[in-house]
Amino acid sequence: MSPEGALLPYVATLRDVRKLTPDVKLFSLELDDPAARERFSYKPGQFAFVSAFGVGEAPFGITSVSYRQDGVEFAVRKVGTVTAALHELEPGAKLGVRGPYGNHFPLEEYRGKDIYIIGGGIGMAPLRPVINTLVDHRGDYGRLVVLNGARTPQDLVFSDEFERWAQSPNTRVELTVDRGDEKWKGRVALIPAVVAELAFSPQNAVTIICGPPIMIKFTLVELKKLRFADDQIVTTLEAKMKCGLGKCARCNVGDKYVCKHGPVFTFAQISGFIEQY
Amino acid sequence: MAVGFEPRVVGFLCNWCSYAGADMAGTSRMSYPPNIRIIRVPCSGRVDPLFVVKAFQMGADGVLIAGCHPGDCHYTEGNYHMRRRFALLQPFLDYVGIEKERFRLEWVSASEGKRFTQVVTSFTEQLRQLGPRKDRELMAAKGVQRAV
Amino acid sequence: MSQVIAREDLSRWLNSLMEERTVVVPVVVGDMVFFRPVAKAEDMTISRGNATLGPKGCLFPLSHTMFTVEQEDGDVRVIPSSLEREMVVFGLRPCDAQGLAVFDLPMLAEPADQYYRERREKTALVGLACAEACAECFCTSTGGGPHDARYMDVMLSEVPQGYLVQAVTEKGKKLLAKAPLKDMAVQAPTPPDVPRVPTDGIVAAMRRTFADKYWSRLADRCIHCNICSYVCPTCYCFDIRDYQQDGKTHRVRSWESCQAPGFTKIAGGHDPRADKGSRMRQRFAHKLLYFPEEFNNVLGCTGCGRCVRYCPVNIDIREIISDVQKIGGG
Amino acid sequence: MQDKIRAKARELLETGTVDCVIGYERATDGLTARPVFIYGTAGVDRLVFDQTCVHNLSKFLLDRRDKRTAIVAKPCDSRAINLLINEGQLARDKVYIIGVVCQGMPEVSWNRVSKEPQERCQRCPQRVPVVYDYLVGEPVEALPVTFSDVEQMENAGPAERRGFWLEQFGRCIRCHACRQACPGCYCSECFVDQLDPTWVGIRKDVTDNEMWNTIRAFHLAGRCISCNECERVCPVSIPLSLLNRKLEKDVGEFFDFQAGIKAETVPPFATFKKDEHLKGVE
Repeated sequence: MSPEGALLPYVATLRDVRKLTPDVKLFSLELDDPAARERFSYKPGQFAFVSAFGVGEAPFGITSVSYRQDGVEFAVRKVGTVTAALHELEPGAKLGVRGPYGNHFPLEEYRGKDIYIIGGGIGMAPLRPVINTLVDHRGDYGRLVVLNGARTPQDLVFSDEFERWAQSPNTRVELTVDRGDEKWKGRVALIPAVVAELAFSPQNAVTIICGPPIMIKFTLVELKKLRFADDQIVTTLEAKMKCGLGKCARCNVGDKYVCKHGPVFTFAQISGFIEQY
Repeated sequence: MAVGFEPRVVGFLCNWCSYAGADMAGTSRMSYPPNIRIIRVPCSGRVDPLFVVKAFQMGADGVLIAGCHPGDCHYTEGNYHMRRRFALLQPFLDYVGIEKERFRLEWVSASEGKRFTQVVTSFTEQLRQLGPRKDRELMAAKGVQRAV
Repeated sequence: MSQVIAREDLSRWLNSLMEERTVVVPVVVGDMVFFRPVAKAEDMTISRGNATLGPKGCLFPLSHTMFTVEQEDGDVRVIPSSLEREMVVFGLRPCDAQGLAVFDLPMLAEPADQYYRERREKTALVGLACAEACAECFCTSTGGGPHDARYMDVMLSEVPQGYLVQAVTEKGKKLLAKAPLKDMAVQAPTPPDVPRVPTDGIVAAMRRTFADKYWSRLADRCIHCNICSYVCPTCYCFDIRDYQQDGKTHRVRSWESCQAPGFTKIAGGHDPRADKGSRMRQRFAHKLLYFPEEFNNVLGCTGCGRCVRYCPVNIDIREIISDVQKIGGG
Repeated sequence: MQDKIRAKARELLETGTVDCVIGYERATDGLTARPVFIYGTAGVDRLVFDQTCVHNLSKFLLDRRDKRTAIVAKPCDSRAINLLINEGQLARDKVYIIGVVCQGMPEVSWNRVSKEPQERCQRCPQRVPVVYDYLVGEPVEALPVTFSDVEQMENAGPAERRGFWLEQFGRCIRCHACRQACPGCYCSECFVDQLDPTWVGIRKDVTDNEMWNTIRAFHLAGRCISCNECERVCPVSIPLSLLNRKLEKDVGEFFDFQAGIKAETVPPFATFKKDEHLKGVE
């Protein structure tokens, strides 16, 4: 395989496709070249470009954890041409992957801290490897609360994993939906309201948040009320990208490249950007 | 006439009349040149000029649009709109050098299997006489640089 | 003593280079000048001033296939493209060569862009010094000059006896190995005066004016035609998409402009730069603020003046540089 | 003319009739003009009008649909305003049109003005704006329309025409400046930007460029008002007016229609006649 500056994808085989919600599928791939598989090691928060050959490629947060070595996973919501093409694929199909790119959530810095994870909709995708890492190394960190919201109960992406997460020590999983259905017994509330209700303590804590811009905007207001400082709130930004190498200048936000300097930023960093995002 | 040249024809056939007409030709075991690749459209009025230019871009030697006879449109007026569009598009394509003989509009009803075979036969023959498109040669002569 | 190539020998030399290399020269088409590969050097024109489009496209093509994907019986092969012949670009001006040096900074930064690097390594630049300055030029204000040979491999300057030849790099010397040069005592011509646009405090001033309403007022008359980006020797934004041809998938990269509506729009619909003002500011902020901050104070503009000449609504970077320093002066 | 425009602009801004006047000011070459947006009476003296005011300003009205705007409009520009009103893009009562009589404009680019009027102006019948609220200049007689340029192309052989256009399209860099400058191009998503299906490939090859140029022109059939902004802005000098004017000529011949002359007339592609006989159609 050629160097990454050639923007060449590794050829990969789709091993498994699982429908998570009506419009989200979880794709598990394996790189064909064993040497490439070896090199393709990544950390929670990093992303990669997935190619549907003939249609194009798009960047996605990697939603598996590297050390488990059971395939590179992406949770993909059908929104555009590439994602629609990916949704058509069945196990055994060939696709392309290049990456991993970008920085990652600095989990090593969070050792001993309480961690609150807030995900809205498909925003849970880049948070899943964080949660799984914390669950696998439960003793290294303080309290873990996962707050996951979605439009409807059907749209909660990793619902089959909630129980496993909740069973690990010192961990809570809180769910909420915008609109319930006849079977839903849980919360019907917007995420910012639930944040206010749960009243997380900023004491020795970090909040990791990902979701639609509007959710982030109002959740930030609540976190500020709870006296979380900007550098205690971490997110991962979404931007249009073409190269992932800081060259195509698409993901430029002020003087930062989301692909190179990010996608993980604290809100202290984001509010320091010259251009408001 | 180029030796061994078989024109490639793209036919946009209206679902209600002309496609049924082609079907009729087939079930009646009437033969027509295999040069035509048929694309079924809900109505001749559905044929966007984009489709026509795209077909020529992809290498078609001729494009045929066939729809219901005026007055018979399943959607009352689709073919009238197509008629106006065609009246303007054919001379326009001719103007950019895609000869008007390469682009036809015909009315074929569901019962006119015979007429369908005649249209395809005469169109194919016309294109055969006209020969292949000369874009490549002309580009080379004009020194047009191609994308790498 | 200096080395000189006679006018009639110039074509002979270029023709001899064609045996092993692609030779790209300025060619006149109507009232425009383009850099194009030719079969004989006699087809070139040495015109005054700048070509309509600079030689950027020789090293970073308007669009090109990066690699093809061939699929057969479940087997997938990814085949990168490469440049077969070495190339000589003849007749470029110092501002365009400087444009390539600016291009090098992001493109050759690790991980280097393989396709650009290959073309860059296989290309030699034979420049022409400017005998006169155009009204829209301001190269001396952006770190260059009409006789600046630093970014060339060979530099020619017009003298009565022909062209004064200066081998700048080893690559240039090799190119000149078989050139019919004559040793003569000739005076190097003096560079012409180029209009000046003070740029001393521009980076700091850009930062200070970033949030000023100046940008949205300026964007009032912008039609986002993208021409400035396309004619610019330093604009390097690109797009990547697949293109199907003859049953193969080509992954194609092409020029794109940050001025285009939807440039930053993501699949979900959110567009962080949806308004005209922020897109317009992006182009100037990139050249005059982000770029020099990232790359050791090098401006992302070489003063070629093309955007001034071709802008249909006279958005004039020289005027903007002065305005910004006035508004954001320290 | 200039004084009258300034006086009118001042009056409109002072009385609050409009929030902004779109006109022309001197460009940085000190010779030609550029569009300017005047928001208050203080800026009124920046307004100029002369032979270098070639731009069609009407497209700027689409950025100000809900605001009351005055605009300086030449005859061709006024046709664009009618077109936009006809297509429901603009409300007549939001726009105050300062019409200017036109004797034909020279070729103008930065720092350059030709001596002769533009070719298209020599063929243009409109000398007085077709719609205005206030007219500047003495009305002059309209001229007959001629299409000698188009006819010349029509009379060339097919191979010659094909070669000519392939050469032109081969030069296109697909910057889409023609679209951006055109007052009739306001689709929220242009076909060239559509990805599913992709009509125009990312490769900037002559075949894809032809797709772009022909369909762009055809989308303006019966809509183009001949302001020629597309050709003026084209950085690689593709003679787009030859495409647009062919369609204008045929639309005139077949449907007796000229775009933008009246805001109320139903355009030819929005209607049909059941028993019409069109040239080339059985």
